[in-house]
Amino acid sequence: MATTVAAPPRYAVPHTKYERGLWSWLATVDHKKIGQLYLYTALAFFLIGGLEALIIRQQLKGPNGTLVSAETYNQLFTMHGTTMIFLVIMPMGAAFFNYLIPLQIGARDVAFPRLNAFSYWVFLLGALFMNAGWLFGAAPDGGWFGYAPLTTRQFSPGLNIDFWLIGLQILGLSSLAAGFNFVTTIINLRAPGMHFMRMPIFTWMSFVTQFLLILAFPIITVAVTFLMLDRFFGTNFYTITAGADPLLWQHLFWLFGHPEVYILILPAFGLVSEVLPVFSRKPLFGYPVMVYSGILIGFLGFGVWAHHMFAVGMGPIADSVFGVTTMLIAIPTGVKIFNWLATMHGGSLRFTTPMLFAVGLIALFTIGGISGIMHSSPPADLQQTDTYFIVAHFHYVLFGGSMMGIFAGTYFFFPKITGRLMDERLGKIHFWLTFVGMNLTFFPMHFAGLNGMPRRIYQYQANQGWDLENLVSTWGAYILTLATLVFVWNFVKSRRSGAVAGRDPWGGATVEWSIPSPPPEYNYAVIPTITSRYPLWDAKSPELTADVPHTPEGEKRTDVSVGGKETHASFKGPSDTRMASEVAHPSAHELGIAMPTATIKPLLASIGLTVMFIGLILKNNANYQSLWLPIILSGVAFFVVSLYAWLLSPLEPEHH
Amino acid sequence: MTSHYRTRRLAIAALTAVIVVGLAACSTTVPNTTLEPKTEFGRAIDDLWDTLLFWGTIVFILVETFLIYVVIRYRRREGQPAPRHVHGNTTLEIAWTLAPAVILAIIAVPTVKTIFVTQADAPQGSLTVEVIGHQWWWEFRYPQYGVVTANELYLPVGRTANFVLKTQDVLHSFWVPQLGGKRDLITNQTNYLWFTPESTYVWNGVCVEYCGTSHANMRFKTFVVPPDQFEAWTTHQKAGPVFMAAPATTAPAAGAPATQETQPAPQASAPPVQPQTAGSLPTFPAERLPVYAASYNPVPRNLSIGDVTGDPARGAQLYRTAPCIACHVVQGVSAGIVGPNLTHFGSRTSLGAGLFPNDARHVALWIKDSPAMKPGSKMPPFGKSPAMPAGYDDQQLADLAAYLLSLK
Amino acid sequence: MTAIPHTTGHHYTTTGLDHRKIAIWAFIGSECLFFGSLISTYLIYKGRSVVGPFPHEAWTNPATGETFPPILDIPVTSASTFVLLMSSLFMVLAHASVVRGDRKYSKIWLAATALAGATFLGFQAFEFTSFVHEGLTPRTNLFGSSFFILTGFHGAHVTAGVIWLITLLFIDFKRGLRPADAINVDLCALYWHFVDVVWIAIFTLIYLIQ
Amino acid sequence: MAADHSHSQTTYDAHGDAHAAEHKHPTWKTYKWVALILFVITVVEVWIYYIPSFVASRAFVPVLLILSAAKFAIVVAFYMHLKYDAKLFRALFVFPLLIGVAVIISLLFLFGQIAVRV
Ligand code: HEA
Ligand code: HEA
Ligand code: CUA
Ligand SMILES: [Cu+2]
Repeated sequence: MATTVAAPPRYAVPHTKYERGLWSWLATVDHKKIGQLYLYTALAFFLIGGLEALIIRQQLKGPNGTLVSAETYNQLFTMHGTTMIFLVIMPMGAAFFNYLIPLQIGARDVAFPRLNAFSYWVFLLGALFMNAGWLFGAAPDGGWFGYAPLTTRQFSPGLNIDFWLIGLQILGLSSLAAGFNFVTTIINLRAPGMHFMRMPIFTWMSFVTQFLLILAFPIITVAVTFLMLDRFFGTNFYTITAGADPLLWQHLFWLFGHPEVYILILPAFGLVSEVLPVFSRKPLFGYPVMVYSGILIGFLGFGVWAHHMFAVGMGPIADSVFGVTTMLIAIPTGVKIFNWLATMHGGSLRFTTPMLFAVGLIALFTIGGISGIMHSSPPADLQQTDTYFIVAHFHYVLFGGSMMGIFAGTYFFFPKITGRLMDERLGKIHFWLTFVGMNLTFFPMHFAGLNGMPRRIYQYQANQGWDLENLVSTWGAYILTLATLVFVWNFVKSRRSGAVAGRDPWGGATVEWSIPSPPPEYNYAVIPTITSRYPLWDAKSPELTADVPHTPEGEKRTDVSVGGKETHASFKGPSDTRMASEVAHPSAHELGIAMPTATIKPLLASIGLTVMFIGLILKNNANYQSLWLPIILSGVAFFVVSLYAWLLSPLEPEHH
Repeated sequence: MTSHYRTRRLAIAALTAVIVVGLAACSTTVPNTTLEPKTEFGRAIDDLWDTLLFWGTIVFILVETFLIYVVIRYRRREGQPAPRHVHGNTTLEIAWTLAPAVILAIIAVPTVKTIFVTQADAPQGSLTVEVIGHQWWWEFRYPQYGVVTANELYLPVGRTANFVLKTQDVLHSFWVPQLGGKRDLITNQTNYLWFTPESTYVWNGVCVEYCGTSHANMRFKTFVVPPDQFEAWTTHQKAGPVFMAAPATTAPAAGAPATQETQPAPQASAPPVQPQTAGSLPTFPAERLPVYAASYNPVPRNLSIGDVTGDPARGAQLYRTAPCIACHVVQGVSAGIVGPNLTHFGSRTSLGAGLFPNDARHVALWIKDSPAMKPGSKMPPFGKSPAMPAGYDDQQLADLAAYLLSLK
Repeated sequence: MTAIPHTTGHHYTTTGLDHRKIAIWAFIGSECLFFGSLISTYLIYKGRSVVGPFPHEAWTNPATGETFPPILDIPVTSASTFVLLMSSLFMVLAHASVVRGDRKYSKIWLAATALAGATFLGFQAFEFTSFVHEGLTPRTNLFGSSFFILTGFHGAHVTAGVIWLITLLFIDFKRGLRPADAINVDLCALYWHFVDVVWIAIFTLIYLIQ
Repeated sequence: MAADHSHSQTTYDAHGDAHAAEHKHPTWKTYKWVALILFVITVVEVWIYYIPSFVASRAFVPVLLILSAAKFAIVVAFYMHLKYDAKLFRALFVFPLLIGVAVIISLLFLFGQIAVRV
């Protein structure tokens, strides 16, 4: 059962109009194309979210900044936080899930290719919906965790919160759909011989992340639904005059919110765990423990949410319990840090750009983690919560952790995705600017916080002892801007004219490096049989994996197809000077491999869904008194019709 | 290309940065620091913080130095032997699972202790202060003294103050960094917080839960004064407004609806109180406030007023019929409860919840266009303007200001 | 039968299980948290409403002096609960018939299930309208909000289930459900039973416990 | 999730069960018995609801919870044939269910807790 193409049946030729041009993107169900869509969208939003941050920093550069008004500032930090979390890091994760998981487990696509396309389009439309507020000068302004009752109609009558709520609701649907898809994919599409304990570590961390997604998002969905019903239909979930308890929102939100932060970091951990072994020329130290610690982090993540609420007066018992459970998370996370260090120790480290960012993550995330432990002690947190000390913490874990990991992953897998390498020189410049700028921006915030500077303030008076810290932070942000521009330039330039990579520019260990870059639509002409955690090293440089337990008795070592000479250990630039796309690959059709047919239906369904929500937001607008309901209903109808059309049409061309 | 030199240089750069900013942090220019507590509550937290900082630093140094060592020591060099290929080491891994566990235990024990100490009931005979949050100002009530005031908190040194925290509208959070940790004001819930100020001084307080447009402008001041001054202050605050002493008899209980606990000032005592407290109002006169506690935010450029001098008497007449009375209490004159109590407005050092100096010009401007002075302010503009031709002219504004400021 | 994947027939799957069946179990797991949150909310707000009417006690409006009976109507709900339970029986029978390739009974049992589901919805519609007449709407108080939204969402799930069943029935009439289609019925059945067990929890926690 | 070896195990178990499911699959008889038991339990639940003395007693709530838990388990085990199906499905369902129950319980604790604070 190793191969799937015994006696290939013949298939109809796929509709050619879907094969190139705009259509090929709108109608694609190819996980690689969808992955790229996620990647580009997330990068764009990183620039926007960063721009918002830049304005924030400019406003806070000195006392009594007057660049923006209070109202604008509140919209800026709300959208900055929401954008960075929901429209940058999560879709960045999704980009790598999409592109890498099928490649790493030796599959030809995800379990539900059309659902996958649906997830992306829903995400995109939700993201645009969320940002549409800017056009009406009514961007969300309730903070990224939108505490009730401030976000109820009574205290926020405008459209601002409506955009935020509905946007969040739409994004949630996208994440849930993707979650089910990848859980199934990882369980059910692993190549023969790839037992769970042979799965590449990134896929493992993604696997854990998917469970966090499908278990955490229903909760926020409920919380948001309550608020929507309150705002649009006058229910009482957060109505203070009806005796509602504002802590209901806080508990439901953070029940989602804390698992969410591990949704943001685990994929980054996974990426770094792929990069470090390759550039240390050593297997990952303590693979099983890395796996278990990831699972443990995800599990503990559900038991600590109230550490965001130490100031609300939960009582000594609850405070103690949540304080201690929070501290526990340091243990599995620490194990990861130490195992990474042990992986590098005794290795032969090559400091390519991905490696630099991976090392950067270890250095910076540790700082954020330690400040996290400082919050986890409830009495101490009473002096820290809602100050810049917290802002420092979460930027060290989010930027120093998630973003660093994502940059590492981007430089590392860019050649696989595009067939070309990113420029190393620009890459190193990008890294050092980021590293310095990042610390200049966020380290002083620790002091600003300890010196009593509250977060979410658009102005502060002079002589409060905050001027220096803020000035330094702002200069740091300038440097980060520079860094980001370098990155963008490198990305664009390398896509066009980067050095050709060949199959395996880094000397990778996992199967995705055995296929051409960029991979053909079917990824693997023959589904590989996996015989260890490092199949390529087994084939190319067995000495590297001599010590790794693999290939249990009985299973013979079948060697996977490896891309020729250029995959040799020391990096002398790619020898295969032709782009994979220029090399003539047999098409899936010729190979008799059934690939899902491209279709526009998922996009249509997602549009129907969005129209539905647009109708809802129009409900309170006088001009649409008679229209909002028809709009909602037509949205529903459109959605249902597209859905049926999609579900009742076969995934692949019929045999004949 | 020799990134280990870079790394070293960087480490040094980072270190100097830390030292520079660190010095800034420890110098006396940090009036709102959380690290020099002035109460037992603050010190309990600070002790905990020291433990956290100590172990945090240990972990930080261990991890980062080892990282730098590895990065430098194991860089790929020519003719370097192929790496040894350990794929794991159980004893090591157990070791670095247990080590953090031990450290965390060391942190957890004092943490839990401190939780129960700081959340115990306030000691007997402590001073009860009701703190009521409003968008975007603070109401302070002293039920034991029948005093109601706003945005300026008076505490006697050495006596435990037990804060009863409530909110009128959205969530806020009560925080005086130098006096100890914060506690949120939660709708439909009452929270408690207590501490004992140990030295007389003035501290800044802020709202630290995002509460809407002017969250940043929801500040207050805390005056910690000697007990006798505190007593004097309460008697004075309890008494009717000084300026209106006589007319106050007409509507004795006017202030009552606003302040249930307030026993209307015994009129007889009103005059005597005054000379006794006259020169020595137990406030820090604004000009003698430490610079960080003074309020001197710039006035929006487009907002101005001709320099007219106001007449308190005319202002008083005007006030009785002014829309102000719908929202503000001036004991014996008006009974509105939406806005801050103005009975002793003149005795406050700052205006608009710690934004501006409490002087004639700013008060006049405030009445003229409060939302311009403080974004989102719930107090409508009353000055004459194209939009409001019927509004007060500059003279009237000045009169009102003069009257209010005369309410010592 | 789960070992016979349908559309992915000629594809290798690691576990030999059908993609869609793994996905629907993951979905059901996720739904546990969804209904968990809704139920928590109802229980948290239980007894916190500042005005009536209330689920289990009568209430007299101090302002108007008019009195409201306890809202919940156990006999009616018991009946609807019974109907939903039986629908689960019909569902398994329908599935079994399809596996057996019994065209006649597959249609009968599918129809019976859909009918039972529709009946349950009928009961719920009746329940809701009578509550509204007794003066309880989602806007009335915390009980009203949390009750209507919790049971409403359950009702929505039942509705979706009924639509799904009707679709299957339609296919059955159009081209007949072969044993190879059992997986499709199986998916619907899993969903349907889950909606049923959610109601089992709701019936006890919301209706019976006072 | 244990070591390499046991993993191959689970993978193949899932497989085995999938086939086994066809043989071990419950019959009409089981289904009808299950239906009967569910019906009886429901009757008991409603019945005790109408015994005021019992409702007042401390046993009332626990008994109801146990009865409905039993119904829940029976439906899941037999009608959703989790008892017969691949172990994988058991994991996919039980783990979230436990988290969900834990969430409900801890939330109730937290909100009760806040009420008694002074
Ligand atoms: C990537 C996202 C991410 C990650 C991974 C984390 C990780 C952690 N976070 Fe953080 N957190 C956020 C994102 C994240 N956080 C965000 C966004 C907020 C703010 C939300 C808002 O208010 O806007 C927040 C807020 C926040 C708070 C609330 C603060 C407040 O508002 O009052 C707390 C309190 O306990 C906390 C704790 C922790 C802890 C203990 C960890 C732990 O997981 C860290 C564990 C890691 C280490 C400890 C370092 C490595 C370990 C070792 C080297 C072993 C040895 C170490 C020790 C023995 C200490 N975080
Ligand atoms: C992954 C998450 C993430 C990331 C990467 C960042 C990145 C940054 N954040 Fe972060 N931030 C949050 C998540 C994140 N933030 C969250 C969750 C909050 C809380 C929000 C809330 O309180 O509700 C927050 C809040 C927050 C605040 C506190 C606001 C307040 O409380 O008042 C500040 C203040 O300095 C800040 C600054 C920055 C800066 C300077 C960066 C820099 O790293 C940004 C660097 C990137 C750039 C500078 C982009 C470069 C721009 C260009 C190249 C121009 C673009 C050109 C076009 C668009 C055409 N952020
Ligand atoms: Cu009040 Cu912020
Ligand atoms: Cu958290």
